[in-house]
Amino acid sequence: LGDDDRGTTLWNEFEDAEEETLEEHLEVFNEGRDDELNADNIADMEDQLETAIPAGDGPGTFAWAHDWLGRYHDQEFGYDASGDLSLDLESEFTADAVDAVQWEGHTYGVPYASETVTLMYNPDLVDEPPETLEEMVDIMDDHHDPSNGQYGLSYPPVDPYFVSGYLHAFGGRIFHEDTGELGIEDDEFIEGLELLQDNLWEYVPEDPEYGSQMAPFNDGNAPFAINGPWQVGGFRDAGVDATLAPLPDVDGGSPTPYTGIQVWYFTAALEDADETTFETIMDFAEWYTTNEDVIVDNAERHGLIPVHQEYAESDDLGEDVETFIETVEMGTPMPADPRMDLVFTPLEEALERVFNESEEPAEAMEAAAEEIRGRWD
Amino acid sequence: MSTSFLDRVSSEGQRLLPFETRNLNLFGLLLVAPGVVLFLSFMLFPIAFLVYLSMTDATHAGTIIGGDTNFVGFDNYVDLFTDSQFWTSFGITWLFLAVSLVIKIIVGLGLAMLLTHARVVGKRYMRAIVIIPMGLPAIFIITVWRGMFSGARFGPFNELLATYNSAVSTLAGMVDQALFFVAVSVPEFLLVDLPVSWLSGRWSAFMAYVTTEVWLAYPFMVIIIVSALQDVPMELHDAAKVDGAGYFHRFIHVTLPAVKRPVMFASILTAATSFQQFLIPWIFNAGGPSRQNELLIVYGYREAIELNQYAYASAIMVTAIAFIGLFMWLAVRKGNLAEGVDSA
Amino acid sequence: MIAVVAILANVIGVLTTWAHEKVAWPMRAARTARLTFEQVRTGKRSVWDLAKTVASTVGAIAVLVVLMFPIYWIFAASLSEGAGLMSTDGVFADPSTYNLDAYRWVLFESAFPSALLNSLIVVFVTVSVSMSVVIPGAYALSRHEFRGRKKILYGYVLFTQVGAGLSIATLIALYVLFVNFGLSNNLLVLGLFYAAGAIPFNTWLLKTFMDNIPISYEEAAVIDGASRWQVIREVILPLSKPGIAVVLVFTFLAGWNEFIVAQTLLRPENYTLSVELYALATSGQYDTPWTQFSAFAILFAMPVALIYFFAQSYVESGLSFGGMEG
Amino acid sequence: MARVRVESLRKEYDVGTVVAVDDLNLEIEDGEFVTVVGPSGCGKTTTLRMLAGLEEPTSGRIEIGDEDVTDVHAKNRDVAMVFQNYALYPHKTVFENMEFGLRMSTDLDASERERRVVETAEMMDISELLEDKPDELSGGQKQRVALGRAIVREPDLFLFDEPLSNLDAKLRTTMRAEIQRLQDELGITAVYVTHDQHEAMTMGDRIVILNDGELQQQGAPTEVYENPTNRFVGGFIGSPSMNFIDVTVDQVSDGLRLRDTDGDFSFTLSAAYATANDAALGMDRYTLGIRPENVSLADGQPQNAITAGVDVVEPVGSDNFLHLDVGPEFIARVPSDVDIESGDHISITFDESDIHLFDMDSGAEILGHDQESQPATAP
Amino acid sequence: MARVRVESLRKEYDVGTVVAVDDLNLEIEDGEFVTVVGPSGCGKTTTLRMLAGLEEPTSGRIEIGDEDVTDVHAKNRDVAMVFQNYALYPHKTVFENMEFGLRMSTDLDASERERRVVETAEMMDISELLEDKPDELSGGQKQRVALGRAIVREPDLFLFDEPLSNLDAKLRTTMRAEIQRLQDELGITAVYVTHDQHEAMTMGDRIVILNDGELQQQGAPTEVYENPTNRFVGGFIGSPSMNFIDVTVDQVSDGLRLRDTDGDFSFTLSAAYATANDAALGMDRYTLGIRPENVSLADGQPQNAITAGVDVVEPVGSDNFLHLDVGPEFIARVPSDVDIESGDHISITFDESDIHLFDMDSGAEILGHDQESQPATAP
Ligand SMILES: Nc1ncnc2c1ncn2[C@@H]1O[C@H](COP(=O)(O)OP(=O)(O)OP(=O)(O)O)[C@@H](O)[C@H]1O
Ligand SMILES: Nc1ncnc2c1ncn2[C@@H]1O[C@H](COP(=O)(O)OP(=O)(O)OP(=O)(O)O)[C@@H](O)[C@H]1O
Ligand SMILES: [Mg+2]
Ligand SMILES: [Mg+2]
Repeated sequence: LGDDDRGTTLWNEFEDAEEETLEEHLEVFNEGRDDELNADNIADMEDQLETAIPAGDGPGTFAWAHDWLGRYHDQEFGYDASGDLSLDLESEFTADAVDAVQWEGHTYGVPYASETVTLMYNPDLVDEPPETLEEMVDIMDDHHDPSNGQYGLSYPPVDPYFVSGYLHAFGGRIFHEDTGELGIEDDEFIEGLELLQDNLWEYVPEDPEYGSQMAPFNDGNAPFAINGPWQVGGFRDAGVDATLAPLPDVDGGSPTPYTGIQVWYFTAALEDADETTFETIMDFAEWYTTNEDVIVDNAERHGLIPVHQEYAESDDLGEDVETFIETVEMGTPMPADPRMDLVFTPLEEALERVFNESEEPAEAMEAAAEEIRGRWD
Repeated sequence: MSTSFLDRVSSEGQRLLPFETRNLNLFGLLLVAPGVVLFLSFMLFPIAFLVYLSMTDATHAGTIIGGDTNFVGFDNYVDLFTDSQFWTSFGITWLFLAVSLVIKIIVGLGLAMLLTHARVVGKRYMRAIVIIPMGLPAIFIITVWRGMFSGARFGPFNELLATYNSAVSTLAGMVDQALFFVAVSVPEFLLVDLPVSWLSGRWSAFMAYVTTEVWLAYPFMVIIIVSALQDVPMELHDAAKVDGAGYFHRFIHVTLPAVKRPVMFASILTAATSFQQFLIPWIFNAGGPSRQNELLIVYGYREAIELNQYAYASAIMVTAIAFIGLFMWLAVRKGNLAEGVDSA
Repeated sequence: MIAVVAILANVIGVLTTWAHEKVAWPMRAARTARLTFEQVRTGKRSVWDLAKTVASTVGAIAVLVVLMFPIYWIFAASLSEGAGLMSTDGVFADPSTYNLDAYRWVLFESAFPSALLNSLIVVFVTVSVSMSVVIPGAYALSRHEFRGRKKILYGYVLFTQVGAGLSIATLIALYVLFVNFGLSNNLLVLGLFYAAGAIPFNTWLLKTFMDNIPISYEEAAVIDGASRWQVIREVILPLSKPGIAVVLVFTFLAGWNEFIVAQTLLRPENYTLSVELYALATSGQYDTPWTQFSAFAILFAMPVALIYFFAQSYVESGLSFGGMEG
Repeated sequence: MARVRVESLRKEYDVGTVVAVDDLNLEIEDGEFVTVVGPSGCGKTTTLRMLAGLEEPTSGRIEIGDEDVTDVHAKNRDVAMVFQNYALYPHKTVFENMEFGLRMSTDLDASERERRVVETAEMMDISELLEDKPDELSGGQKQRVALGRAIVREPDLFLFDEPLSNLDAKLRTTMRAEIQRLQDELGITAVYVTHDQHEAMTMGDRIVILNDGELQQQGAPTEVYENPTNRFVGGFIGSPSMNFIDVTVDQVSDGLRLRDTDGDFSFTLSAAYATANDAALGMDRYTLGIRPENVSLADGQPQNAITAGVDVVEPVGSDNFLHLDVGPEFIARVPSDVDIESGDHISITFDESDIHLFDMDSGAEILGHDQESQPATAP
Repeated sequence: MARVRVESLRKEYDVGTVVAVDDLNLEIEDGEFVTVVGPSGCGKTTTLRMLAGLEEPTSGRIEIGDEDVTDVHAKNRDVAMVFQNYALYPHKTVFENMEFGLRMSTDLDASERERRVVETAEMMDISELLEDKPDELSGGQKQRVALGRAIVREPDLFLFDEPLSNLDAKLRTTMRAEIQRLQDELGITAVYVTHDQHEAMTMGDRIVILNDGELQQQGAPTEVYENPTNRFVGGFIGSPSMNFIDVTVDQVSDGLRLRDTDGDFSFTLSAAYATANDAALGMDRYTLGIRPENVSLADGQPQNAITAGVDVVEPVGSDNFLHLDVGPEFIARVPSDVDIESGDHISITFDESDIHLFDMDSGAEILGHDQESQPATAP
């Protein structure tokens, strides 16, 4: 029943397909090892880690995007593995990826992939992917007819991660990582928001919730979606041949989406861990991030973009990954500053107010900025 | 023999066993003790810990466990009571409680009366069906209701309104056809502007919470009121009929007084649950829009989990628990709920 | 062992009678319909009178249909193809595509069976522990005088409804305590925790019920020579059946439905159905596989619905809060 | 105040499988006090409820005050009913209980209503209780309030459904007198249901006896007592019950001899008597009925003396009841000063004019003699 | 089968503010059937419960079969009790109900228990009911089962608490006889509580009358009926009640004249009588008591004739009760063939040997004459 003794575990919150792949890889990894590593799929992992790690009950490692790094550093949830890794990160991974796992000189994990959102279109409705936003708007306009269930676009409209590409299009940034300042009141940022408002929000379902947004494209009733690799399988299972394309260009700017580097985090649990556990975790992290089969499987099956230098530029990982790579190159890594934690919720709420037309962009951003600064203090 | 047989039986029932007086304390105590101990050990301990936390400066979970906290006295409470968000939360929580309670009572009473009505055939089976919401997991139900209230044009409620709109238009069209010499167009105010963004307006979101809360809680109301209604002596209705009372007056003068206490009892219980409602606002729109509908527990949860202010969150939770306690205490007092306590 | 078999046999016996009773209704309905028709034909019952009955019944059914819409919606969703509850193609999926794949998936491919086992363990602990403290407690509070009795009753009443919100409020505190005592990720302890939370309300409920059992039954038994325990076993327990049924339903629900604490305390190998259901809803960071989720939820709710259905008459009479009228 | 006519009233329950009242015909005069009596389940309550409009008759007609009310709803009939368990509204004070009917069925204004309630309360001697709730009252007080509630409305018709059966013997006697006095005073037509034949006899101007939903007999109490039309009525009315013995009839020289099967019992009817009742006496088997108070000790007189063993002597103070071994439950009532003990053997007799003879199959009385007063009506 | 002795038994409730039973002394012989009667709240149930062991006496002693059981727990006393509402275990069949006591208080094996239950069931004529649950039974059947449950245990002592008060009149009569027959047959000591004096009188070998927790009188039923020791007993025993008139005493030439205040009533005691009771007749004010059946029509005889108006004539079949205006509720019982109607004026009288005189203050009977049989014991 309640035995804690499941050997060494890692945590993840993967979707089913990803989890299956992970299990396959683990089987390979565990072959011949005395101390087997097991994967736990945790619902609501963020909250669970929040309690488990300080209680000394957490896993040695878990998979998540790099944006928690700063917070983990501050809260002493992370384990600095700089002295323990046999890998030379700089020589193995892309520069962005190496940056992503380090915070103030500490290394809190090993990167294994990067991901972002990009354009997807339904070839039954669209012949050629649009190059520019204007072209895209024209096509969306043709199809958009909510009272008959037809929409132009499936796109979670107020989730900062999804919409960051266009918010950043004119050079604005949610957060200036270099200066540590909030950018949502900048004119460039407001301009990006207005672009979003005028061109894209017109064509998405009126409900910003993720499930509602997916419906039109999923049902074959929308020509476009903007989404990440995790959703591609779902669309295709539903019978829509979702085809990828880079984010369309913007007149007078360029879309710059946030990209996430997927990281195997090292947690504070490693500090007290016994030697075998420690070794297993380290071995796994290094193995997983450098093993060719893993990298290729992840790329081919799940559209995860390699961050290992050898594969990052590779051409034979399939079209999907190539498109994602193209978009990632347009993008910018999410800031891992702990203060980001306090940014997203107010920002999302402000965006929602604008989406609902209950507030003007500038006012909404001003209010959000005020709230965020209030919390920072 | 001055009382009726039934009265005698029930008053006898209220009596304590007299022949136990010789070795009184021990046996009774022995029987209740395990329950009390179990309850206290699992419930009182955490509450005490929470109260302690609320007087420290704990931020995230690590600080609590690591013991890096300092005792700060009532600072958190002072902050809390000067925080406007707290008062918004507090107000909306009571409003939520009151509005949903009133609707719950009306719905529960209506349903219970319908499902005990002499002319309804198969009411036992209907009663078995009507309580289904009680057995479904709350997260699931709430997620489904979130879907129903989708602001999208294709959300169920919006579809329903669309059907209504087209029915109105069709009707107007028919009138138009019939009276070809007058051009009838549908009056604006009869049509609903679609789609309605249920969850993005403060009050429409609030009503969505209320609807869902009512749906979750009405089964409890219904079974309690059904039980009560079945205990109303038929003769009282007969007496009222003979006295010349119609359906409405019988409802006011016979049915209502008879179910008053059970309804009050059920109300107190569900009101206390409403006060602690967390999942509905959290799943619907996290207490939005713009934290305007953040019920107390949501407020506390957000402060703790999202904003890593555990001490502050603890102060919120302690306040919430204190209010539930106060509420229950008052209800028990005023509602004579403790009759079971006082008279026994 | 023999006792267990006897109890099982008893339960099965009762269940079959119930089932029989519940299932016999089509025959009864047919007979009533025939006789009613006969009466109307022979003029013993006016058509108008019959029409009023039909109208009321149809009205009640209509209300029921409206109320049960969400249930119907998810039921349709669980049968449909694809992943969405929401669809731009209409509120209900195309009936021609209905299939049982989601149920097959839940039963044979998902974690449902193992989670079911976990849930059953938890619920078993919750129900058996709370029953074994609630019944004696309620009996003592109803029938015996002892020091602190009123205080305990008062405390119980105050705490009847604090449980639900309290567990969210004290989640962290709870977790820390559990971990410190090495009790996290333990199904038995979780069951115990639920049992503890269920004590005040259910004790009080059962006590009110027992207050209405005439004391003369006990006196009769005492005069018949029964000892204290014999009185309880032979008289009080059988007579409290409806009240106990209510308590059973409520404690079962307490153990079955809760998920916030369960999720915090348990690790995946010990996930109960409710946590597994939540995990399904949030599997991946964005998407909910609605068909599977709905099928899962419907199967999850099935035991509760069944238990209630069979215990209905008991529950309805057990909840009558005697002494509360007037 | 009204006449009541009931015509071929019938009530079925459970879609026709239970016939609670079967082809009942009644006529009640204005101001009359009619008691309805019969064993449990005979349809008394059902009849009353149909009169009140609480139950719809399956067929038949009801007229109250020359108006056909068969299809009139209870609330529109001007009747008042006193229920067995009082059915006082538990949440209303005595005043409110009494006022409720006035408020619902009349358009009197508040002060007028109050006046009437207070007046009635005085009449019923419950003035000090007006502010109390029903459960603060004793049984007798509740009973009075229930009566008051009915009286205050001054209805066309009073209906009482076993109003005294929850009271103890002493209180019952008092209330009985009170109800009679009130009805007398107010002169309102009343139908009073009871299962206590003593109550029915002492209270009613007329007594109606039901059994199995069917009318058995109606008439003035003494009438019914003296001339029961069938064995059921004979046995039901009177306490202790009429004694019954199954007898065969032999023609003997000086009249007809009645004998029971084992020959313990033998009684000879005089020739004169036999001739007088010649038309009726056609069969050779009867059930003989004789009331306990008509059985007397045969003080030495040998004519028609029956020897009997005394099983039990039941003293009731004023008299003694002797349980005799003549037949099953054969009782003789003798004055309490007669000195007989159980185990004694005594000799009893009775007057031939006191006997009743019933058809053994149908139970019908076949003599119908000594009907000096108005004839009792059979259904 | 046992003697029962109760010595200065006292029971207080609510820390002494309510005295339910006050200094009660009783002795019950082996096999005796004692009925306890009294108005509601007089302490009958309390007494019975103390005998059963359900209530602890505040002071006093209880002996059953020469054993002091005052401190013995109910389950260890070998008594059986029949409760007013039967208290049949609703979840057990009739068989199980009857067997339960045997199972708990004896170590008979299952087959032996079954034999005894079946035997008793046959005796009680409930054999076909053995598999039924209590709520499938009618009132009379329940009553039989409750009796059977008590009988099957063959206890030392039977206690009955108003066992018949929920039955209707006919059934009550039948059950009464049945209980008596059984007790007679089994010879088990029995204490039978009732508030119905008629029941108490017909059933008991001895009757015990309580009021306000105090013993008023005990003795054979006829004894108590004929020689009530105080006004309470006189009024309580007998139906209709004894008539009471407050009188003043004047010495007149030929004896003592009793007159009521307004002078309507006047009765002269003969000199012989006055002399015989000289010792007792010391005061000048008394309450005179005379039973309805002792009041007779003064057929022309002028001596001690009292003229009275007839308010109501209540026919009860065998007799008529005349409500006379001589005093409040003054009733005369006359044969039903006497032709008197309400409104008539008649002349009544009674025998001086039938009157009772009570002290107006204490209520005590002061004559105590015609006590041929054993003297009634006052407390
Ligand atoms: N609502 C009902 N449904 C079915 N049968 C009924 C109903 N009401 C009465 N009956 C049946 O009708 C018959 C007459 O019942 P009713 O209540 O009139 O008897 P009653 O003479 O008043 O008896 P009691 O003296 O016990 O009150 C009984 O056989 C009873 O079972
Ligand atoms: N448990 C108790 N607590 C307080 N007072 C009591 C209790 N039981 C009885 N009494 C009081 O004691 C007195 C005698 O009660 P008891 O029940 O013996 O009367 P009773 O003669 O049986 O009356 P009834 O004919 O109504 O049954 C009453 O005044 C009653 O109020
Ligand atoms: Mg009736
Ligand atoms: Mg009593």
